[in-house]
Formats: sequence, C-alpha cells, structure tokens
Amino acid sequence: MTVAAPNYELVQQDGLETSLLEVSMGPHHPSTHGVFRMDVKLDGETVVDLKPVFGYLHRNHEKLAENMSYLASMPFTDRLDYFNSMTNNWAYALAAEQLVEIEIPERAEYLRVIMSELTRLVNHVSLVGFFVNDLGALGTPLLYAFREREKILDLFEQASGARMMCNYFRFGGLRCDVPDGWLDRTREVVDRFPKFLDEYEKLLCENEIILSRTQGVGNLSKELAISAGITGPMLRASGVNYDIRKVDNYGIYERFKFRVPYSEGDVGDCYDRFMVRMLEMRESIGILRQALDGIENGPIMGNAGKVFKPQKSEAYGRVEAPKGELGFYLVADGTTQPYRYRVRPPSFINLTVLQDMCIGQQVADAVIILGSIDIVLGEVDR
Amino acid sequence: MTLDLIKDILLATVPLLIIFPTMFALTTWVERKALARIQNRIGPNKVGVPLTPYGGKLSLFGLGQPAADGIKMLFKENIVPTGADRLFHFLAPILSLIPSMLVLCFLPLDFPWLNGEQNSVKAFMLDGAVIFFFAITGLNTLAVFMAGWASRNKYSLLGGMRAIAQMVSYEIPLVLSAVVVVMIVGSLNADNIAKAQEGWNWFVFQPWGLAAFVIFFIGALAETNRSPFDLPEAESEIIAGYFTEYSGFKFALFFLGEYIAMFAISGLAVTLFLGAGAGPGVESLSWLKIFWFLTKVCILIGVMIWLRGTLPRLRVDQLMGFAWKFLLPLSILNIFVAGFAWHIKDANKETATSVVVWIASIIILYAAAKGLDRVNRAKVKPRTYQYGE
Amino acid sequence: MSVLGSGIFKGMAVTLKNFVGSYFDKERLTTNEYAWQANDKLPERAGDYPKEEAEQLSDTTTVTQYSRNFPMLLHDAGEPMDTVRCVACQICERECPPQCIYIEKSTEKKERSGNKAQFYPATFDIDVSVCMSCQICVEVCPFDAIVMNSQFELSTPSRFGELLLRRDDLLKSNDYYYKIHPEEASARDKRIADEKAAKEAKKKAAEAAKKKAAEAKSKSEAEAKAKEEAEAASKPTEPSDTPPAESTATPSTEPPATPTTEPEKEGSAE
Amino acid sequence: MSEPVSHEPVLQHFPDVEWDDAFGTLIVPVAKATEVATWLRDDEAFRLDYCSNVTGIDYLDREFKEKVKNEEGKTETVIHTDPARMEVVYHLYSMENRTGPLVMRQRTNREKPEAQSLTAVWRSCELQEREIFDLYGIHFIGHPDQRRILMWDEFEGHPMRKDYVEPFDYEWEPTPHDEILEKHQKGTVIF
Repeated sequence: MTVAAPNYELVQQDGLETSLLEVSMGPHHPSTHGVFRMDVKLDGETVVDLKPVFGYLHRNHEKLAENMSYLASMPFTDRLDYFNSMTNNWAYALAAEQLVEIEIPERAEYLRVIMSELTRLVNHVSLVGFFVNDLGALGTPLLYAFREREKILDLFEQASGARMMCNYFRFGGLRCDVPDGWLDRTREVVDRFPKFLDEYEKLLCENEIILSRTQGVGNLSKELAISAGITGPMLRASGVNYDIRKVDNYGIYERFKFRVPYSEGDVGDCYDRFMVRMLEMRESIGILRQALDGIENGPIMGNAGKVFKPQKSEAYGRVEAPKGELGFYLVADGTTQPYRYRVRPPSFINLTVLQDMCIGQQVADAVIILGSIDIVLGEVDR
Repeated sequence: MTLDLIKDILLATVPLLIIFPTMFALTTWVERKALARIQNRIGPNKVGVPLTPYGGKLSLFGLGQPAADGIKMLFKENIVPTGADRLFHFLAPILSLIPSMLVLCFLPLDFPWLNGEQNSVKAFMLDGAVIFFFAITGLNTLAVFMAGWASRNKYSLLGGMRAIAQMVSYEIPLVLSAVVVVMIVGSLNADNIAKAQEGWNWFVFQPWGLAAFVIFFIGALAETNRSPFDLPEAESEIIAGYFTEYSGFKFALFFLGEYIAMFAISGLAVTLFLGAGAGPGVESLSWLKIFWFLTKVCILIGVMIWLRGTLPRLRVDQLMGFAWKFLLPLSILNIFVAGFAWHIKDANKETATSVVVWIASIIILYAAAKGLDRVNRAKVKPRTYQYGE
Repeated sequence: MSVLGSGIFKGMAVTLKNFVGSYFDKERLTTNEYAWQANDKLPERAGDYPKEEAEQLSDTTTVTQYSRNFPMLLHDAGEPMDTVRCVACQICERECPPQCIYIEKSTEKKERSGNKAQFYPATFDIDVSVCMSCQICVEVCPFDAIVMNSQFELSTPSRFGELLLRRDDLLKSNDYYYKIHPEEASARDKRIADEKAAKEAKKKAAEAAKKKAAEAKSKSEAEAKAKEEAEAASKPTEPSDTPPAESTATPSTEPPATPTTEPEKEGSAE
Repeated sequence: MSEPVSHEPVLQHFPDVEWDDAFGTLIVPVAKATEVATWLRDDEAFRLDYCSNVTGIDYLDREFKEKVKNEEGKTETVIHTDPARMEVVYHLYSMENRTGPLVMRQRTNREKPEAQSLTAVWRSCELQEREIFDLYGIHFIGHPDQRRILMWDEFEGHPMRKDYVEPFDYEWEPTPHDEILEKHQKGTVIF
C-alpha cells in the first residue's frame, strides 16, 4: 500500500502559472551514499513526491551464488554491505550451518561475537559520521569516526588479512585463528573506545543545530515500522524493543549481559535513530569486554569437512547486522551448489518507508532521512 | 586630474589589490591546513617550490598549494551547459568579485605613505562609508542569483533562490547591529568610528557592543555563505548550489569573490566593534595600525574556519526563522539598550553606575536571547531512552 | 537549563582540542605518510619491519605482515621450476569464486630436485584484475603451493600485459614468503613438518607391521597397505601425500600415490 | 533461536492450506493467500505482524537421484521427479510475541505465474514483491506499484529464472581465458 503523493494543489495567483520542480537526486548526488536515485517533486523546497530508483549497482549476486559452491559465495557476501563484512559472513554461515549439523567450537563462537560487535562499532560510528556529514558538517565527525574505525580495521586485517573484505567466517568456525597478542590489542582498542565516544557525544549530542535539524524530521510510527519490516536501530528508534540478538540468541549471545536501547516515545525521527545508534555502541563495548574476558584457547574450526554438501532442505538464518535483520535463505538440493540463495538485505527493506517519511519535508530533510536509514548500495542492489 | 592624484589613487588602491588577493591565497592554504588539523589530518604538505628542473623541492608545509590550485584552475576547461544563458553565466563571477573588491576601499587601512594630502582618495573618509558598504555588498546577491539562474540547472536554481532569501534577510540584522555603533559615534564615517575606539575603548567591550558584534558576526557568516549558513552551496543537499555548473577560472573567480567578501565584512566588523587599527604600540609606530587591523581580520577568519570545522548546516526554514525571529528582535532590542545605556552613562559619569548599567544590559540582552531561543525552539530538547532486556 | 549556545561551544571545544592535539598527540594524528613510517608512529601497527629493511622492501610490502593481496606460487630453495610445489591439480582453478585462475597441466612429469617426478603447471595465469583476494585458493590447496602475496603496487597501463600474472611472475621463493608473512610462514612450515612427522611415524608403524606380517605371512603385506590407504582416505581434509617440493624430504620408499587423483576426490566443486 | 510457531491451527482453520513436512512450510492456495495472511497477522494466538523475507523460487522439471538404503542394507538409487513450478516464500515472525518463523508459500505454475500480493497485509512485501516480479516474472495481483526494480525498464526476461539464457552483451569485457575472449577474438564484439 504505497502512500501516494497527497493530492497536491498548485496555488495559482493572479493568473500566474506555477508548477512542481522535478529533480532527479542521484545517482551522482553526493549524499545518496552510492548510486541511488530519488526522483523528487518539489514545491519550492518542500518534497511533494519522492520515488526511489534502485538497481544501479545490481550484479545479481543471488544468481552468481546459485552457480558456484557454497563456500565460494562467502567472499561475495563481503561485498554486500561492504562496511560490515563480518556480520554478512556470519549470517551466511549461520544459514548454511542450519543445513548440516556442525558443532561450532567455543573459541570460534567467541571470536564471532567479538568480530560482529567490532563491526557494529565500525558501522555505527561511521554512520553517525556520515549522517552528520549529510547535515552539512564538512566531515569533521566523519573523520573522527574514521580515525577510530582505522584502529578496528587494523584488528580485522591482523585477524583475517583484509581490512574490509574479511572473508573470515567458515561453515563451522573461522578460517584461521587470530595471531598472538591480538586479543590484547583488541582489549586496548575497546578500552579506549568509550573515551572517544564521550568526546563524540560532546561534539554532537548537545549541538543545538543538530537537535533542531533532526527532531521531528522523518517520523516513523511504530505500527508502520513493524508492518514495513523495518529492523535494526531504525525499528528500535520507533519504539519497538526487538533485537535479534535477544530474540534468537544465535551464537552465544545468551551468555552476555547487554541491554537494547529503544526510543521512549512514538516519534521515531532522525534524532531517535541517531541516538539509538550512539547508545548501542556503548552496549557493544560491554559485550566486547565480556567476550574478551570469557574467551579461551581452543580449536576454531568444527568438524565440517572440506566438501559442503547438504541434503535436500532449506534454512533461513538471520542475524542482527548493524543495519538490521540480515537474513540468508538457502534451499539445498543435495548438490554442492545452493538451489536457491537469497539475501534479505536490511537496508533495502528499510527503504520501503523512505517515501512515507520524506513527503512534506524539505529537500535538506530528505537527505538526512536517507542518511538516517543507513543504506549501503552494495546491499540494496545486490 | 593631476599626476599627483593618479599617484595617490594608485598608492591607495594597489596595496589593497596586493594585500587581499595574497591573503586570499594564504587563507585558502590556512583553511585547508586548519580544517585538516581539526579533522586530525595533515592537510596539503607536498606542493612547494621546485629547486631544479630535475627534482628537489622546498615544500614549506605545502605553501605552494594555492599557486598550484590557481594554475590548475586556469588550465581547466570552461564548461557552459547547453541551454545556459552564456552572457549571464559569464558575467556572474565577475559581478560577484567586483562589489567585494570595491568595498575593500572602505576599510580604514591608513597607509602611512598616503600622508593625508589627498584625503579624497581615501574611500573610508567618505561620510557615508558604512551605508555605502552595505549598499555595495548587496550587489553580491545579484551575482549569486544570476549564476543560479543562468546555469540552467535545478540545483543551481535552488541555490540561487536560497541565496537571495538568505542574503536579503540577514542584511537586516547586519545593518541594525551596525546602527548601534553609528548611533553612538554619531557618524557613518569609518575613520570617525575608528577614532572613537582608540586606545582600548573598543565597542565590543560594551554589552550592547558585544551583542551587536555577535549579531553582526552571525549575519556576516550568513552574508558570506559560510558554515553553518552555507545553504546556497550546501554540498550534501544541492551539490554545490549556484556554482554547480562553474568550472575552471570562473569558479576560481567565485571563490576569490567569496573570500574577498569575507575579508571585507570581517574588516567592517573590526572597524565597527574591534577598534579598527587600535592596539598596543600604535601611538609610536603608525605601521602597526595596519598590522593590528589585518591581525584582527585574520582572527575573525580563523573563527570562521573553526566554526566551519565544527558545525552542521541549518535548514532553510530554520535559517529564515533565526534571522527574523531571533536576530531581528534582538538587534532592535539592542538598539534600545544601547540608547539607554549611553544616556545613563552620559548623564551620570560615576563608575558604579556604569558597572550597574553594564551588568543590567548584559542580563537584559541575555534574558531576551534566551527567551527568544526558547520560543523559537520550543519542541527541541534532549530525550531519554529506555533499555530493553 | 543550559546556557545559550552551550552545545555549540562544547562542540567547538572538542574541535579545538583535536586541532591542538593533532600537533602533540599521536593518538589523534594517526596518518602515516609512508608505510615504513609506521615504525616511528604507532607501535602496534608496525612491529613488522625495522625502518631500513622496510624501505628496501617498500615495493613488496604493505603495512602489516597480516595483509594479503594477490596469490603467488611457492617454490623451495633452488631453481623455481625445479622446486615448485604446485602439481597442477587444478583445484584452485575450480574453486576460485571469480574464476581468475587458468592452469594448463604439463603433459609429462618432471623430476624435481631431490624429489620424485610430478606434473607441473605448464601455464599458470592469474588475472589480478579479476582476482578479489579472497584466499580461497590458498585454503583449498592441498600442497601449500599457493599463498597470498602482499605486493600491492601493480598499476600498469595495460590490462593483459601486466595485470595478467604469468607463472614466472607468480613464482616466489619460500624465503620471500618468510620475509613478508613471517608468522604465517613459520606456522605453515611447522604444520607441514608435523604432518610429515606424523606420516613418517605412521609409515614406520606400517613398515613394522609389514615386517611382522611378512614374517607371519607374505599375503598380509597387501592388507596393511590397504589399511593404510583406507586411513588416508578416511581423512579427506588432510592431503595424504607429502608435498612433493619439500626439498629436504628424503626420497620416499612408498609407491607414489598420484597426487592429482587424491585431491580430485576431495574437490567439492562438482 | 526464537520459539517456532505451530502450524496446526492454520490447517484447522483453513482446510485448503497444506503443510509440507519436508521443508516445514505452509502451502497456501493463491486465491486464499490474502485471507490466510490477514488471519495470521490478526489472530490473537499468532500475531505474525512482521513479514521478514519474501522470496521467489523457480523449479524446473527435474529428476533427483537419491541414494536410499533398502531393507537389506544395500544402497539403491531412487529417482524423484520434482514438478516444474514457481513459489513465493514468506518468512513470518511475530514482533509482539517474539516468535517465529512460520514459512508460508504460494505455489504457482511456470507458464503464467500469478500470486496474490500481500503488500496490503505487510508493507514490507512491497519492494520484495517488486523484486520477485522483476527477477522471476511472477505477477502479483493487487500490487500497488508493480514495476521493475533492480533491472532497467527495457530489460527483457527475468534473470533469476533457472532457464534464463544471457543474451550476448557487447558490454562484456574480455577476460584472457574464457569464452568471452573467444567471442572477442572472433570479432563478434563491437566496440
């Protein structure tokens, strides 16, 4: 049920004719976070109608994956949401592990949690930077975020060999163990992170301009958010307490004590989405600390053989990726290639409500609403 | 027209044409360096003076960057979009540069070699210097809108429209805050205003002067399209606003015009509130006057860069609201406060009274500002969040 | 009730702190202009190379020893083609997700120095303009013949000229591998040595059993061998053959199991 | 994992709905899909208010060989036939009860694939059904805005179908070794 543009009547005065300004924002627009296009109809500065246009980065990832072995799709999942390759890997591994019975060793589970929470820090901290960049802050918060992100990416590089395209998870464990001293370095980074967050919050959270720019902009009601399948921080910003880490308890999340921040009111505006992410980072640091305390030595690969050949079955594995629910749906037909391989991309489905949130707002708001949804076009277009 | 007059005219204008474009070049470098440091980067540090044709260079912290930029701009292709109005597209950058260069003459830069024989060449001695300044700066708006319209680009048009709305609105608080100084000094002559603040009698140290200075500075930011009021060229919203379609040297001219306008309006702020050339050691060395003046201008530019490195941008309606619902009432109130304070001080010259007046004015102005802020942003406040298990 | 504009001033204080801090605080200004400067700036990132060596290595190394870029073929000490580990089994070619490896197997076996005759890759091309550095070829290789290089300066004007790495470009010595990935290389060699030792022990046990069996009955010899083969087959993840290019390896008395057939059983593609 | 939802009440309430035990999924007749979906969403016990994933699957006529142990303990090969069909799969969860998933399928033929659009029930189906229409060519009855989404409007065919054959595309770049290079060398590539 699309919300059509409200019946907009053009004001005609003194015989002067007026018409709407149609602007194609994107695919080269600086703040569409990639190659995304919004066909916007404007009355002055007010958005009267908005149509998202997808597909500029479409490469039919699903078809590619259906024509190669299960393992060979793993590096391609890195390229979906190229900010969070670790959680993408996990979601895929989780789905595949449901197809066959694989025991995952303890150490691998801990490392998975550590990697995924580090990824969440990376994503949220840079998303906030990008968001404030969309507000017009000339990149200062973004570069602070990237400064901290570098430290985490170094950790990823040490563990997996690559900074962004990690390709680290395997069915039944991880590709390799982390090098000596890695956990200490991680602890150092994690211990330093709250100090940075304090500074970041001081820079952003009380700024009058950010407050007045983001509050009351892009409201998303609870009912619409649930119905539209919004997930992740965006859903929690609309006041729904739903976190797949809590609901599904995948991996070993039930062992950690953490809280899920969600908004109090029913507003669900850009400010809520921004703040929920800021608060979530603190919780992630808590999880990381517990995981770093709890991790022990041991094997990192389960009993999975090299040949991954599941029986005829299907599985849907979902994780709480930083952007929302990332699901992988696999249908196995008994061969070494998946018969059907489907990605449930959170940022694609979160875009469902873009139109509803933008209509009636200003052009500048449309940009920050898009920024607050947190999309990565590698995932939207697949 | 004597030869002397021509000589004097040249002596009065050539230094301006040397100092300010040089400062422009340096400021672009300083801005890039400072922003880089604010953002924890290094900034330009490579381009320097080549020593031999085969290699080796003196890189001087990247001071060659402005020259390299200039050369690059010169050699870039001049692209005019199909269907653009070629004439106005060409005229706009020139028109944006001329008024900002012109108003530099109204800054009280008293070069010592111009020893007063031909006062008529000193533009700042004009009796209506301040009003003339605003009149000419207003032309900038035209250039910006011309660029926006002539580019035949929707983003440019939006930028141009935003620029007109913004510049026209902010001109009012700008002028009203300058009115306070004019009122106290009793003259529109920049030289008289500078003379009234000799020693440490800078108007910024008065409560009404401080308020007027803050309003003026905010207005100046908006007038020169600096962050957080850089809506006409808002990169994340409308690409580059009115100069989306400008390239090469036309773009460089816009850039130059923008920076010169920054110097001009900072110079006016220095003249009106920061004691113009006043500073330590001015009595013995008249050269220092120019030094202090330019230093103060540079400090203001530095603050502008600092703000640019910190603040996000306002939205159009908030920008207009800020001008009409916050700055305008405040500057009007400030005129009254200034008037009363000046009268009481004039009638009663005791120190105690002036301290009381000083404090009372500050309280009134702050309370008014706070009240206006609360009214304007009634719904905006920090929120609390809950945690689920 | 906050002071008017306090949020803005707080933000400005933060940026001022960062501005000043970038001149004094290494935590704030983390930029390294060159990779080998890392040694002077951030201890945990460097540690890999001393400065002088890093300058010499600057064409071959990235910032850390952990990073990977494109694959290379390993050979042991000696003439590259005499000691190349690759036996052209083509598993990597089949498993490569973007299909960037192209192998042609030699038609006849070739003597390796100090080792038995093996097939060798007549052509081994990697199109690095297609390669996505995923390291799956390294994982599936049963002979530890292909590992990741960390050379990154590969920009060239032509695509099929230099971005198509031929066999001879890809051949790199084990010493080089030690130089760029010290930890990984030593771990790998340790594993190879362990596997070899385990095999030797098993072989010894088998030989002892054989002896014993030979004493008892000449027929049981075949059984022992069958048992050994069954053991080898039951562990498909472990390559049952000694990496043929192990230059120090003593000539095996065991009849050479053709290495090409074994891995193909393990291969998971079709 | 969250608590799975029992499918029994659905079968009792809707006799037309089948349960496929092998895949653990409800198979809903296309005509009744909206009704069942609305019921699942609104029923107090289910409250499946969140439709997470909508997927299309294309099955060609296929024969499966399966090795089955017979009574004597010997393995023998049994051949299954999988009929050609298209399916739309919905993964349903409940945010209110924190339960799920319940998998629901609409099955349709390959010749003229049609399914009920459930966008009116769950808004999240909107873009995903558009995507299925684009990539599989399943027509969704009642979809508010059924256009291509990932492929461009002029694109012919539905690339995710199993029998889709890629047309020759001059944009393909030659790689040094595969058939594209051959075509390139034959001169069939126009630059």
